[in-house]
Amino acid sequence: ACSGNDKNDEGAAESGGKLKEVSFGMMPYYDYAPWALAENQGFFEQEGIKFKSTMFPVEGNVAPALINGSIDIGGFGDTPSITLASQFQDLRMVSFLNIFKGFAIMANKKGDFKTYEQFLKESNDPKQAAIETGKQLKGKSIVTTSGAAFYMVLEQALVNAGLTMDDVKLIDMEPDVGVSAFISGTGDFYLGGLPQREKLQGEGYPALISGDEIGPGAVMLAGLATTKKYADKNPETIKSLQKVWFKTMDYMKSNPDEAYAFLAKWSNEQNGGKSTADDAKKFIEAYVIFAKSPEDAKALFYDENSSTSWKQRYEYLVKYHEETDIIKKDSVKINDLVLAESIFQSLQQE
Amino acid sequence: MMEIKQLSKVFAGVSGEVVALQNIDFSVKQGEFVSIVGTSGCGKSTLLSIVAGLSKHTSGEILVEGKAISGPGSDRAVVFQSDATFPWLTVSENIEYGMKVKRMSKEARKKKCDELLELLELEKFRDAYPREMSGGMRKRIDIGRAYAVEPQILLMDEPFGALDVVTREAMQDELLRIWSERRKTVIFVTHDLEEAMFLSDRIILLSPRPGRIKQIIDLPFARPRTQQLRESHEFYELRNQLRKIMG
Amino acid sequence: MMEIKQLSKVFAGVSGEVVALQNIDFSVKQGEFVSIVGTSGCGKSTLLSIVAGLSKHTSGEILVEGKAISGPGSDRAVVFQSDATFPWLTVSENIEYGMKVKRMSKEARKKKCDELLELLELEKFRDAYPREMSGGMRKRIDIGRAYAVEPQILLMDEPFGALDVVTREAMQDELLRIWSERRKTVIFVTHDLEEAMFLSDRIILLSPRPGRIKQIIDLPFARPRTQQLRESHEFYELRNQLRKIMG
Amino acid sequence: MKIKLLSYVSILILIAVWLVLTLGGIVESLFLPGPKQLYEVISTSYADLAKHMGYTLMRQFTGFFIGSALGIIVGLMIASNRYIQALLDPIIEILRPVPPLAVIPMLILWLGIGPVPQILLVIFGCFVILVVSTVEAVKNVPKIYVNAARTLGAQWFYIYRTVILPAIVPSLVGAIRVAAAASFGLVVAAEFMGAQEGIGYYMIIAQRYLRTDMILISIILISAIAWLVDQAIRKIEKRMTQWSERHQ
Amino acid sequence: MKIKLLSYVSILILIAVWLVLTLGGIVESLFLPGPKQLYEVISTSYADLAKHMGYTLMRQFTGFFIGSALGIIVGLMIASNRYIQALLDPIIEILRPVPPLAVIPMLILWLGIGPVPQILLVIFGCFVILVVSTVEAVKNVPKIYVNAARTLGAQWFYIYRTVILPAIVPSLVGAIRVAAAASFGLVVAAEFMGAQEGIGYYMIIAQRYLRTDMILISIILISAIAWLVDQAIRKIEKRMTQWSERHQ
Ligand SMILES: Nc1ncnc2c1ncn2[C@@H]1O[C@H](COP(=O)(O)OP(=O)(O)OP(=O)(O)O)[C@@H](O)[C@H]1O
Ligand SMILES: Nc1ncnc2c1ncn2[C@@H]1O[C@H](COP(=O)(O)OP(=O)(O)OP(=O)(O)O)[C@@H](O)[C@H]1O
Ligand SMILES: [Mg+2]
Ligand SMILES: [Mg+2]
Repeated sequence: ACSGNDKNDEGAAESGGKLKEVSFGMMPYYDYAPWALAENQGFFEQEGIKFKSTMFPVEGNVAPALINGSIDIGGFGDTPSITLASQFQDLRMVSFLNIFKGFAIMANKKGDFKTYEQFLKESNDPKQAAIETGKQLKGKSIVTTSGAAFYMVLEQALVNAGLTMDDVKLIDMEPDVGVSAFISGTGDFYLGGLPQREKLQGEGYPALISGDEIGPGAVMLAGLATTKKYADKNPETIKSLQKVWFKTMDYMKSNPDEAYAFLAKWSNEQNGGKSTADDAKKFIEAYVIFAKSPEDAKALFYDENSSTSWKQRYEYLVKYHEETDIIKKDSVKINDLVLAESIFQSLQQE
Repeated sequence: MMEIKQLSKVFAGVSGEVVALQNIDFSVKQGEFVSIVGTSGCGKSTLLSIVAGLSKHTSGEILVEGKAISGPGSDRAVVFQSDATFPWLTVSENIEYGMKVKRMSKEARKKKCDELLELLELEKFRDAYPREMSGGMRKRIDIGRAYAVEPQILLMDEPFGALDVVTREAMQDELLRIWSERRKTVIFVTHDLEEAMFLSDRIILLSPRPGRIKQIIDLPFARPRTQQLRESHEFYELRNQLRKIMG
Repeated sequence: MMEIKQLSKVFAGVSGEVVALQNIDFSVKQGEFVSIVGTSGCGKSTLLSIVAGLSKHTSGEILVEGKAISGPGSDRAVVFQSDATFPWLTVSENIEYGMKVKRMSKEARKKKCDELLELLELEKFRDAYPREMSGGMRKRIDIGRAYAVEPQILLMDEPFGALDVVTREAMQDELLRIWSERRKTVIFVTHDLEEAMFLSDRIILLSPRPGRIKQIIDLPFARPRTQQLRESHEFYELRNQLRKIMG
Repeated sequence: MKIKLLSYVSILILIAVWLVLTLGGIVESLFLPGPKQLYEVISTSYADLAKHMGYTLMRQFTGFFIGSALGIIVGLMIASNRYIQALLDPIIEILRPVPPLAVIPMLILWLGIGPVPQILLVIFGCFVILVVSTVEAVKNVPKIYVNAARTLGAQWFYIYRTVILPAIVPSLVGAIRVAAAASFGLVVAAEFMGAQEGIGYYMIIAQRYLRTDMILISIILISAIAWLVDQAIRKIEKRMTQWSERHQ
Repeated sequence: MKIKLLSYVSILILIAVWLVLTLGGIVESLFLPGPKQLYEVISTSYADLAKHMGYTLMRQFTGFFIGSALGIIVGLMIASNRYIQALLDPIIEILRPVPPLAVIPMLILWLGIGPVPQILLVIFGCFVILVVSTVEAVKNVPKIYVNAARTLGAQWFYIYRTVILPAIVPSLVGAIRVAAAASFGLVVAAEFMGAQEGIGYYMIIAQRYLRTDMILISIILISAIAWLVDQAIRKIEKRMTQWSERHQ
């Protein structure tokens, strides 16, 4: 059961001139939409890749599918990659492509509180506003999902305000059911994924504070993960994927109308929504930061001084998870887990 | 008084229509003992089940005390041809079933049940389940259960068919004793001519498919009837005569 | 040749132990016609079911051709006391069941089945299901099914009990005809003394609880036996005599 | 015919209550979508829905048939032989109560995504329902039929085929109807295992965005199809149990 | 006794295979956790597990009992009267195949979290199994018993209590055993509905971190308890069907 995708031997594929098939696990969200755009534009073929997407509506299923070999590469966030790596030592993060900042703590409609924006208006000090906003969480109950990618947002919000998890009452459930519970009156605040945030906003629930407003700890680095075996055997493919990504970013920059129209259409196909190109554009600008070029990526992730440097973030996350006993001490070695930087460097050298 | 008028019953079976009863016409007086005799499959059980209110007839009328039968009731208790003891009840519970329905007191029930168990020679098996009983014993439970409710009309479908001659004669005598004491109506299906002759006031002879009344015989024998009657020449003569009529 | 030696059977029922059979000892010769007679509950069916190989005896021995019985087999076909027709098969399928087991050809089966249906007067119902049959008709299906396999030993548990006198006498005559043609062994349980006397070479009389052999009667009547025998004085005498022995 | 009418009445009442609640503005459409919302979903994505439903039904039918057949066969085997029973019963008893949801991540780990583990889950669910029901149904077959067959020379395999199997059909109807209904629940659960299509997939997406209108449509669709399946089972059953007193 | 031994053998083989696969290093512990991993989980969190299990069992038992009882009662009602049947049957037929997973978000929307919707889900699941099985079982009761009771003057309610009910017990054993096993699956699904404790909650957390060791422990625990429940049902059944030929 645990065999990888041996059939995709890299050398054979490239020398034969045939396209190399890559089975790619993704989720039906905007942050993955560029891959669909790339496929639509034929960028994969240009890099010798036959792209086969596998859509996962449930995050939890990507990991087992990757381990099992059902997919070669999957979209992954930073926190899940660490919790999984403690179980599955052969997990490899092979690139970082975007930063997700769109998570937000949502507030009950009838609650007595002020949003970050209101505080900001009063004090004009972002830092202070974040602290004041965070303080309101004390003693409140929050519906969220421990261990999810967005969970660190809450952690950071509390840290900012000098609080700990013990100061709040956690109602821990899957984001989908959580949002239902929240609407039906459970909890004072809600923290979940983006679809849930949108839904709540649509229903008139205010966002208390969002990830980027809280600070650098409250955003998520996202990229691609694969297994050690695949990474060892297919370094070229992994590089090609990054090339495809940057090519897509270029395309989006030069043809924004077509690009966003496509993204909106794709998203609607996935979830039966009715967004327009404009919605897609707004959404992406508000919630995600794409690494638009190799330089961009370097500045965001691989520059030690960046506030979103992967190294800093992974060290912090590993420490946090070790301290909270979610992973065993020393079960995750970030230099084994994350190959992204060395791959990125070799890509730069080409 | 029960009147059956131009009664017919047609079954729409898988293998085509079967006329089980055709233009049956007779009446039974209150307190009368009537036997229905006929060859296998001539419609005896069908007729009884219509009288019991368990089957609907296809045409004709059936009136009890001037009123059409609307369904079954404890005024017409039935001893079925096939095994009908409740397997989940013990022997005594089976016998008490109808009495419980009638909300008789526990003591009254117990008393009656004991009487019947003795009569049926099942005292030793009062707490046994039917599956531990022999075929004849189960039949006797059925009989006891019907006796227990003391119905206005007792309908019996070959009740003694599974019994050996000794038990059978004892049961016949008992039936006659009970009947003469209480003078309720009995309609008795049997395939045994002698039995019918010994027990009844009248015999209704059915002809097979379609089941029609072939003959109604009034029995000339005086009551009480004893073992002697069975051995009499008169009895023997009539038996042979009827046997010939049957075919 | 079948030998039964010191056979006993004890049931451990819910209401205590019941000694159904005690020290039964007799043998049946090849081709013999033996009847077992006794009051209800004396152990007739139990004995038959042990011979059939369906129940285990508690002690003693039972040998067929010198070998202990290890289980049931088509050499000993049974007509059960209670209804045993397969309700999911039509009349003709029921009758053909045992022949199918024996892998008889379709034509042979059909031929035999037609014969039997005629014999049993069920031709018109060949494609009907048992639930559409009367009690006596179902019994006849059972009989036909057992006849069809032409067993070495035919075991019949009150087979004609549910039949009217006409059908019954016809069936008795047929049984004797078939038996005398093929000369297979028949063990015949009945509660009807006359029937036993008319049919058998020997009658084994059982006494009730515990079931013991009370008497074994060799019948002096010559074969072939006809209606005249039934009406003879000799027959009548013996019947009354046996009746007295039974109690 | 009056009775048939009555059965429409109860559905009509259900629909009427729904209409009053939604069109009357008594509940918000998020909590209970009204006809307008449903119509919108249908009109925009009927093709999609049909496609998803097609995939789901394929899995559901395959799983239901294989699982039920296997359950009956293994149930007969267990009931037929005390040694087979001793060997298989404990394993089945251990596996039987395993919650399908709990094994989903395990199944993906072992078998990957794709239709195989999904159909397996449905097979398993129907299998355990029928295996138990078959074993119990066999116990309830009147001994006299088996005895009759034995004295006619039938061997155990033949008896199972010609006596036990037809005799248990009426008792299995309930189990088969339960399994058919359960198979819809199972296929939805199974499609949570990385299906790329199917009504379960459609529902997860709907849950993700709390699109109660899409959820309700899916539920209605499944109910309708399950109802048709149930009617078909009843029809077949009626033909197969013609010999019994069930339908009189 | 040899047979009893055999039934241990099959479990021992299962355990042996597991030990060889895990201790022999043939499969990674992530795919199939070995005894060491399980021991670790148990030794560190047995108190937690016991607590979770307690909550789960409370819900499972409550739901199972109420659901089964309700199913039998409603099943009897439907079987007893063609009007009741015409009224209730369509509604039950519509609800029966609704996938539990699909209604979870709706149920939470309507009822919030807390034990009520969770127990309701278990009740519903057991209810639909027993309602169908009861209706079918009643159809299979030999008519002669009902007829006998009717001619003894019994009215329908009395007949249902004293004839139909005891007569269907043997046929319901299978359905009750199926419902008991299903109730474990249902309670886990139900605890996915925002329970803050219970083995379902424990499993969700385990799934999130792909802690197959925790998942396996939960599965083993549930299997073990379900097995005990099944044994209890068999014991009770044996006492209640003493009168039948089932156990001979
Ligand atoms: N449910 C049924 N469907 C179709 N035909 C039936 C049904 N019940 C009885 N019959 C037919 O009606 C006729 C009369 O049957 P009935 O049971 O009344 O006979 P009977 O006189 O009681 O016979 P027996 O002495 O053998 O019991 C038979 O020919 C039988 O085939
Ligand atoms: N399964 C059983 N469990 C306990 N006792 C039984 C069982 N079967 C039969 N018996 C008892 O054994 C005795 C003999 O029963 P059997 O059926 O052999 O009688 P029978 O001679 O065939 O009677 P009948 O003429 O009434 O059929 C009876 O007293 C009965 O109570
Ligand atoms: Mg009859
Ligand atoms: Mg007997």
